Amino acid sequence: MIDPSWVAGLGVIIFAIGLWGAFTRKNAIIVLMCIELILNAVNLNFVAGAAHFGDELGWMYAAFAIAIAAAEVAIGLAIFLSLYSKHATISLDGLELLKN
Amino acid sequence: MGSEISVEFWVATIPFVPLLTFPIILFLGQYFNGKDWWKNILKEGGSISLMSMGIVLILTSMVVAQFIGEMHNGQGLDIIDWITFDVLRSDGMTNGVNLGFGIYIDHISLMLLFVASFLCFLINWFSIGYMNTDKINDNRNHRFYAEFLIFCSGMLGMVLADNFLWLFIFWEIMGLCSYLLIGFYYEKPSAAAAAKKAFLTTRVGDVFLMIGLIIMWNIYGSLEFDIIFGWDYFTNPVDMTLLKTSLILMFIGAVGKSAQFPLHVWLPDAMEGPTPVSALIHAATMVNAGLYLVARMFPIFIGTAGDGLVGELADVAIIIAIIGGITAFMAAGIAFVQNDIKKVLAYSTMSQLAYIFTGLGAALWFASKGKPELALFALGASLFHLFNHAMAKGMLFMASGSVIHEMHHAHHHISHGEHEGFDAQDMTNMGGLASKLPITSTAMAAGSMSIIGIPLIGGFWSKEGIIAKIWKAAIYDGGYLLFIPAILLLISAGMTGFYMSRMWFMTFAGKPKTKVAEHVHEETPWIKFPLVILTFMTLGGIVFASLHFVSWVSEGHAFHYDLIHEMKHAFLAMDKEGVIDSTFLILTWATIGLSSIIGPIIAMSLYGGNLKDGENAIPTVSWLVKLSGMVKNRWEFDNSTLANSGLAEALRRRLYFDDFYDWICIKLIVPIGIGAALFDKKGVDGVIKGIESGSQSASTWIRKLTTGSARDYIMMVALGSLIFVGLIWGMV
Amino acid sequence: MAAYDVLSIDGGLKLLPEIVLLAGILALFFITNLGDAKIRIPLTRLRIPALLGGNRFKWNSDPRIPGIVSVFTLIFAIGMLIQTLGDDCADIMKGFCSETTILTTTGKNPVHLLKLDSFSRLFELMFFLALLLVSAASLNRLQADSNPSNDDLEQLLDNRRQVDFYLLLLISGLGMTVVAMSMNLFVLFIGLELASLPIYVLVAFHKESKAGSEAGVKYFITGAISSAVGLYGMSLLYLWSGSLQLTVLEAAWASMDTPEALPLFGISLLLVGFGFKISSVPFHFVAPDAYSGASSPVAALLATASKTLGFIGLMRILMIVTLPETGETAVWMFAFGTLSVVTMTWGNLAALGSENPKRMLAYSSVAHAGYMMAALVAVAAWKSGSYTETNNNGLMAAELIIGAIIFHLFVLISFKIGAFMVISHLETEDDVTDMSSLHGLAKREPIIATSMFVFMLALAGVPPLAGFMSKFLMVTGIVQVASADVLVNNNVDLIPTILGMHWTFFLAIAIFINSAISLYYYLRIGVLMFFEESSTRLPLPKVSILRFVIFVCAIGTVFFGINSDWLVETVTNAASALFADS
Amino acid sequence: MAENKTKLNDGMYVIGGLFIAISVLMFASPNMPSMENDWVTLPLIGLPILGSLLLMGFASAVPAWRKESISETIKYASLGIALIVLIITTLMMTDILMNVHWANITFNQYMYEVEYNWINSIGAEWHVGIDGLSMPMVWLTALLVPITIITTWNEKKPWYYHPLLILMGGCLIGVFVSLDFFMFYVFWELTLVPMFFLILNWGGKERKYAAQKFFIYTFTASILMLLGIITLYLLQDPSTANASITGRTFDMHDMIQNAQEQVILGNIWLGPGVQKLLFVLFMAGFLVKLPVVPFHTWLPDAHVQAPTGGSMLLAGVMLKMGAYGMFRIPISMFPYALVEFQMPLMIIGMISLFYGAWVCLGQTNLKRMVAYSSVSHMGIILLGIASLQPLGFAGAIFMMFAHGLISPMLFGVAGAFKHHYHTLEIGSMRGMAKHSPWLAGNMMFSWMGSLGLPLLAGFVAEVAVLIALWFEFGWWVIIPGITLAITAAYYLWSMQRTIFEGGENTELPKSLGDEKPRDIALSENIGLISLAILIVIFGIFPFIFFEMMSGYSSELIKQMLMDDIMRRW
Repeated sequence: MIDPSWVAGLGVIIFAIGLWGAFTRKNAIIVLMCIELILNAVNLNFVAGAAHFGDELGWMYAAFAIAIAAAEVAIGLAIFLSLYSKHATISLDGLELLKN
Repeated sequence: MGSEISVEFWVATIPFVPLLTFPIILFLGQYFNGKDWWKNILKEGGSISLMSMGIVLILTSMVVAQFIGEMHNGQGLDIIDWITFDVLRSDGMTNGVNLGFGIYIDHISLMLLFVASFLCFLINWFSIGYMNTDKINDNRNHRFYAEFLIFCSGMLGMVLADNFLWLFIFWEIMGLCSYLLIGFYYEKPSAAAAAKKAFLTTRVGDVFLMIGLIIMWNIYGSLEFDIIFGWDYFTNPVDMTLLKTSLILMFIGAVGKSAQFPLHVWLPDAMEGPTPVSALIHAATMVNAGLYLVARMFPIFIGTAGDGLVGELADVAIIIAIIGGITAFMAAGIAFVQNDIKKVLAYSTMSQLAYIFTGLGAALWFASKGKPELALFALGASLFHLFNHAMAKGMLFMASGSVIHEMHHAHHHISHGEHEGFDAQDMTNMGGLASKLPITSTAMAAGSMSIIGIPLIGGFWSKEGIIAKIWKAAIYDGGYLLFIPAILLLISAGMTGFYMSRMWFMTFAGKPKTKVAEHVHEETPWIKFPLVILTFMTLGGIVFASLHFVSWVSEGHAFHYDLIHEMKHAFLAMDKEGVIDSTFLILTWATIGLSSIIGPIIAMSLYGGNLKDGENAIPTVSWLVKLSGMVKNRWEFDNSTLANSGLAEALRRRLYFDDFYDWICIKLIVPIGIGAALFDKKGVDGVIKGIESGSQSASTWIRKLTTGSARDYIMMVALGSLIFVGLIWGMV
Repeated sequence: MAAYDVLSIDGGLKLLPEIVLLAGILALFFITNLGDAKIRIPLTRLRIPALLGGNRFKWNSDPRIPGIVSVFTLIFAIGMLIQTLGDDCADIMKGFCSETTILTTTGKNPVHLLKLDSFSRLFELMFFLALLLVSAASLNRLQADSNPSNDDLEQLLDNRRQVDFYLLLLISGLGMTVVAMSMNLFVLFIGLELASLPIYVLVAFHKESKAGSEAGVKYFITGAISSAVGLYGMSLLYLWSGSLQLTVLEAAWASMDTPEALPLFGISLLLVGFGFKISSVPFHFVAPDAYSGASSPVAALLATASKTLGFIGLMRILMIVTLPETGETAVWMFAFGTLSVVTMTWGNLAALGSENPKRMLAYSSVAHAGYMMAALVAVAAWKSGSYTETNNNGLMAAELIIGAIIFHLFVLISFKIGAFMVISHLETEDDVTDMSSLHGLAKREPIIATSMFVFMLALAGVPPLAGFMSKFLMVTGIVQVASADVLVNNNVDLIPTILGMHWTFFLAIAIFINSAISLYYYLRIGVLMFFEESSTRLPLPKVSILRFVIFVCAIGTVFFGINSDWLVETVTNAASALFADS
Repeated sequence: MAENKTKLNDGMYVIGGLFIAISVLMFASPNMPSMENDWVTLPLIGLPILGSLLLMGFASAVPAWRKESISETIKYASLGIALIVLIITTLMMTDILMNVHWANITFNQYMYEVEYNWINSIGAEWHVGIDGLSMPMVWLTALLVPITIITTWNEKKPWYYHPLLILMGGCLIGVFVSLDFFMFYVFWELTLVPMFFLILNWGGKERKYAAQKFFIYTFTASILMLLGIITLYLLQDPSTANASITGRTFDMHDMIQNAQEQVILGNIWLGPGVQKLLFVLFMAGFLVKLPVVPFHTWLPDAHVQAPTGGSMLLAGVMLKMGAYGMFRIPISMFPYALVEFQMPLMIIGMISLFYGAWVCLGQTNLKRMVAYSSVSHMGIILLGIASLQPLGFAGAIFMMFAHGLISPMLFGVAGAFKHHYHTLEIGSMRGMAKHSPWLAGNMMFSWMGSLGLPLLAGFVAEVAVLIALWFEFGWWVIIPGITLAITAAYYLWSMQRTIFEGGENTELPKSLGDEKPRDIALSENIGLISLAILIVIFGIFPFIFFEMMSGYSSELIKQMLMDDIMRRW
């Protein structure tokens, strides 16, 4: 069995990649994917924790986290769609109607 | 706290009679202005006011009649506890101290009470003639009478008050009325300016007076005459330096009110007011307030010296005397060159008041040196001079008013209403009026003689006494500094002889200098009566003198008639034992020679002259006119060199005092005010405005950070995570 | 295995309000589809053919029907909420005093996932009230179709969009109740997501305008990242302690002698998630954009209910988990103290020059978050200071402070929603993009303008309005903590006395200085309404329900200022319940 | 002039007549109606506040085109309410003056005291009472409101204006009677709201700026006071006797009593440093309200922009709230700190007095000048306090009252000038005495009152303070002395440039345009002259109130301050 700390370490890397990607990328969908990366890092942690502590709830947390991620993606894509229908773009850069 | 003999309560009602009358006149006048009955029957308030003053005069006469007998002590009566309070000192709380109002009657206040109510009545009478016949006064005479009445109540109240605080309160009320009445012709810029000047100058003095009072209150724990005069300096020692300071500060107040050097500048300008105002306020009554105040200090000097503190307060006396001497000399000098008849009288007033101050200075000097006999005599002489001067100067102003009034009418008559560029007060426009204004000229002659001190006439007796006492103080008591006022006073006596004569001769003698002067008639009703009465009062100085007015007014001795003694004393400098003091004999005759002979003769030679052919003056003055004509023919000389000299110019510019004060106001005080206002706006408020604009720009800047870009927001979230981590780690 | 078996539900009847809410969601779905041959799946264009029926009835295609259903559902839920209190409470005015655990695992370590007590009940009430006001206010507001140019009668009578809107509202409400009740961090998080996801949609609901969709995207992206970061922090905590149960975490935290990296990182990142919810600096940037892009009722929801969610989370974490032993210093105290001052100052300064009323309200909302954060810091100071004894009612200073925060969150519902409702009312006429919409409102609508002014003064904290009471209570709490030692120290001079105060005293001063700054822009609104001239003097369109909501808010604002006795007791009870959880 | 007089309706005469009749009856009847009921203070606050809210609500419900028709009704209703309050207050005052010895209600002893639980949970009470300090202020407020209403009878939009005035009056009375910190603070801030609207809606050109500045500035200061209140509240010992959740109350009465007990024991209540801190916090609020230099700049702006009625109440009563607060709280509770801060207080007072007077001299705007003169006069109050003498305290309290009569008249006159000549520039015209004799007379009277002419109310206070000042600070008294002269200078200078002159070529302000200059209307005159009469009455008979003020001050010093003062000596 892999030491849960390796899993958690992988989680840190994925989290960092996700966070980095989230504020460096312009494309909303890629940003959404980066968010998914962060959530996956979370999942890794939960799984690692569950395995380490033998806690059943940990598995459940992971499962719920996946569900949340899915819901988030669904909603996100819907919102991006409405953005696209008005702005004809899903780049995050052009959105400066509301500021100051 | 009152003395054992209680004064009748109704004495206190005297000031309230006019005080209650004035609103009636004011409101009636405001609503019924222009109505016939208001104009003709009530004389635009004059009748009401006269009635009120009549009541005052009757009441005063009753008071005087009651108290005129032997009265060595003042009698006080507390009426109200005006404000009551406690005082915390290092030895605990003193309860129930109060500043109250009450009345205090002694010979001094009786004398001034009489002078005030008598002159108020007469001048009110005069005003009905003078004010109501002048078109320029239409629709505003009710104001005149109302303010006049407030003034009267102020004066009467001041004389009756039983403590320094209420003295000060009524003093200020008088100041207000003076202000209002000087500014009576408010549309004239010069009148408005003069009113302001008068109020401000006296206010400067009043501030010092008030501080003096505060210090005095701190010394005695009270301002009541009863307490202060009866103070026992043995058992309750006081800080003499503080007391001295307080007295000097109070004297500065008196200087302001009585127009003494260096706060004298307001009085000549105050002549902008109607002539009755000048007569009453700026000659006969209000300006005496300062003298009254100084006279009220007298018991303090007596008391300190009596309790062993001899000479402690002598400095104050010296200051008072020197200020008096300087003013007497300076004012007389300036009076030389004045052509405005009222201005001459104003400077004369200043000069004569200065005499009284010097006399009071001598009195205080003797008092502090522990010589109450001499002190009382000097005090008596000063107060007697006050009395004589009030009567004479009141009359002189009324007479000058008569002249001006008639000149004005004549001018109207001739020029049919055009009055540009004609000054009815300018003596160079007059001349030869003796034949046209018989009563006025007689009255003016009597008044002038009284002021000059022509032997036997009113002012002579008192002025002689003052000069003798100040010299006595200077010679015998080591007050070498007192030589300054002594010498100045002697010279001023001669100068008085000159300028008063100059005024009379320029006005009444010689040929008429303008066409207007030829058409003058003495026809206005109501004007003559007061002149006649006061002429007799002035000439009656000899009666008062021989009744020992001096010892009555200073000590409260009953009158006793002894003319011969007085004559000997006055002319031969003989004391009670019949010993003649040769120094004072010389001094007396030097004074008489200067004031009654040399001064008038020079004036006659310059300004005298016979009347126009075929015109005759009333016999009472015709000899004077003829004498002047004689003198002029013989000794006329050309004074143009002197008249055009720098000194004369300086005198015409009033020795630059006004210029100096104007400079201070315009170049110093106003710029500071404007600077302060600017500083407040830019500096103090600028900080607030700066905070406001600063936060506005901070707001703009900070809102720019909300760029609108989602990626920036995300980065901020990431950054925020780091901040959180950092701060929390940092904490650990 | 028994380990995986069941979650047991106790006292299910206590969940009646939630059940009512669920029933409402279902009702929304069914009622609007009654009589239709094609049943529409909400939030989609999908229509499933049913065998029965033909066209919908006229009454249930009325655009107002979903709103009415929602309003009645919420009223009913509130009624149920009060009903379920009745058993244990002798005096309802004394507050919500019952305590029941609802959801418990039956595993080897039975843990309570959901709990009902004064704390959660009060918050549920608050959420229901906020949702009720928002629902009522939205009744007449929504356009029937995303494309207003299509004025076909059938389109006009359609209520699909409304169904979506209210459905999202109610679902979000369900999530909120979960947050209020949860005793487990993860459950709390699920509740939070359940509440937030519909709100993301609601923000973007205004999709016919460019601003609406832009705001939706920004808000979603930022929100999703923040909550993901928060969730990651939570997972770190899980890695550290092996449980996300609050009580377990608390015990673990208390037993931690030296600071460890894992929990500290976890807590920090978790705070990011909640920080976004309460719009604290630097996670607040999107708030003004979201508020101004969303419709006013949604913005009102963001400013009240959404912020409340964040604060529930913060209170759970900070007050239960990480509150140190007496005499020690909480790790987050300094960070939070700094951020609170920065937040309130930033919010106020930014609002100062803001020209868009909604953005101004958003920034003001940021500032208010700062005030409440400062109050939270004071609790930490309370723990670290010596002043921990209770006073006569057994109440701790901490309870007063937490009570004050709850009080503030409660009364925010009246005046913050009220303010947004006024703007909402203005929007019935035209879009509100700058202050000029408010010009001369007093001449057009004196009562509305007066109400708005009341809301503004309440936001500024002018007595005797509710906003003053809340700020007053917060500062009282802070000062109580800060001044604890001052009598003991007994310094002689002024400066040592001030410095002898706990530094949280300066938080109180900061709150006051910021109140003064904030007054500037709140008053400006009053000036605009009462002073400036508007181009028209016609009154606004009559929308009676909106007016009614505004009046209710105004009355609440005044009422809770003047007669706050009941509310103060209630919130302090709730705060006691919070601490009792630990 | 006749055509310029406003026609006053019969209603005015009816109300006036009724008022006079009741007053006469009240004073004449041997058995004066005794105000037995302690709740009598409630209508003083409640009636104006509720009445004005009702009136304004009614007015807002009336459509704009019909508002003119209800304006008379609302004016009379407002005046009626104000007069009812005045009558009740006067009855209370005569009751106290006639039936109660002042010693019984001096320091920390109150009449008409009511305690009623309000916000029980935090210990805030409806606690009101009247003592020698508040009675004059309450009466002054009750008096000024009807006078203000009458003076500004013809203001625009009367349906909101006059109700706002009585609302203001109600809030102000609330400040003066409250004995509970919470209530005190609530009313304290409430007074800002009506004044804000008065300035904002009826003010001059810069009213927007002025109203906001006024509100923010004073609010900022008073939240420091709130911080003080909270700190003081929390430093009380919690007691189970109190039902509040913190175990404490906001009761001023109790706190003063606590402080007093400590003073008797020879202790410093709450310790020296804390007293200083609390003193500073409270004073910050009160000094800005007073105001003193350099925190005074809100005042000129507010005054210049405020409508006549607004500035009358602002100067007449609102400024006095600061001084009142000082006496009620810091002086009564923190004797040690007061004695410690005596010198700074004196210096601040001196600066306000002196600097204010100089700034007056440089003003060209009439209202601005009068406003700065208020700053200057408020310095006298501070000096009276700093003197730590019973006389100084009494003088300061009397100054509150006297200035409360004089400054409304000053602003009433300035407002009338603005109203009839459309300008406030000093020196923009000459010869007002000719065109508007009543206005000129009132102006001159009020200015004379302000410059401290004897026998007018202000003089008493000035003399009292100066005497007390000498006790404590000796020669410092020169500065107030010089200020008196400067005060005279700026007033007289302005008088010369406004009322006087203008003989042959009359100069009128350009703002007048083609209008003929008018005199003031009858209603304005009634208001101003009644103020003038009061100024004279209290100038000649100051003991009507001075006795109670003096009693209050003495007791205050005896019971609280004496030990500290002695210790310092």
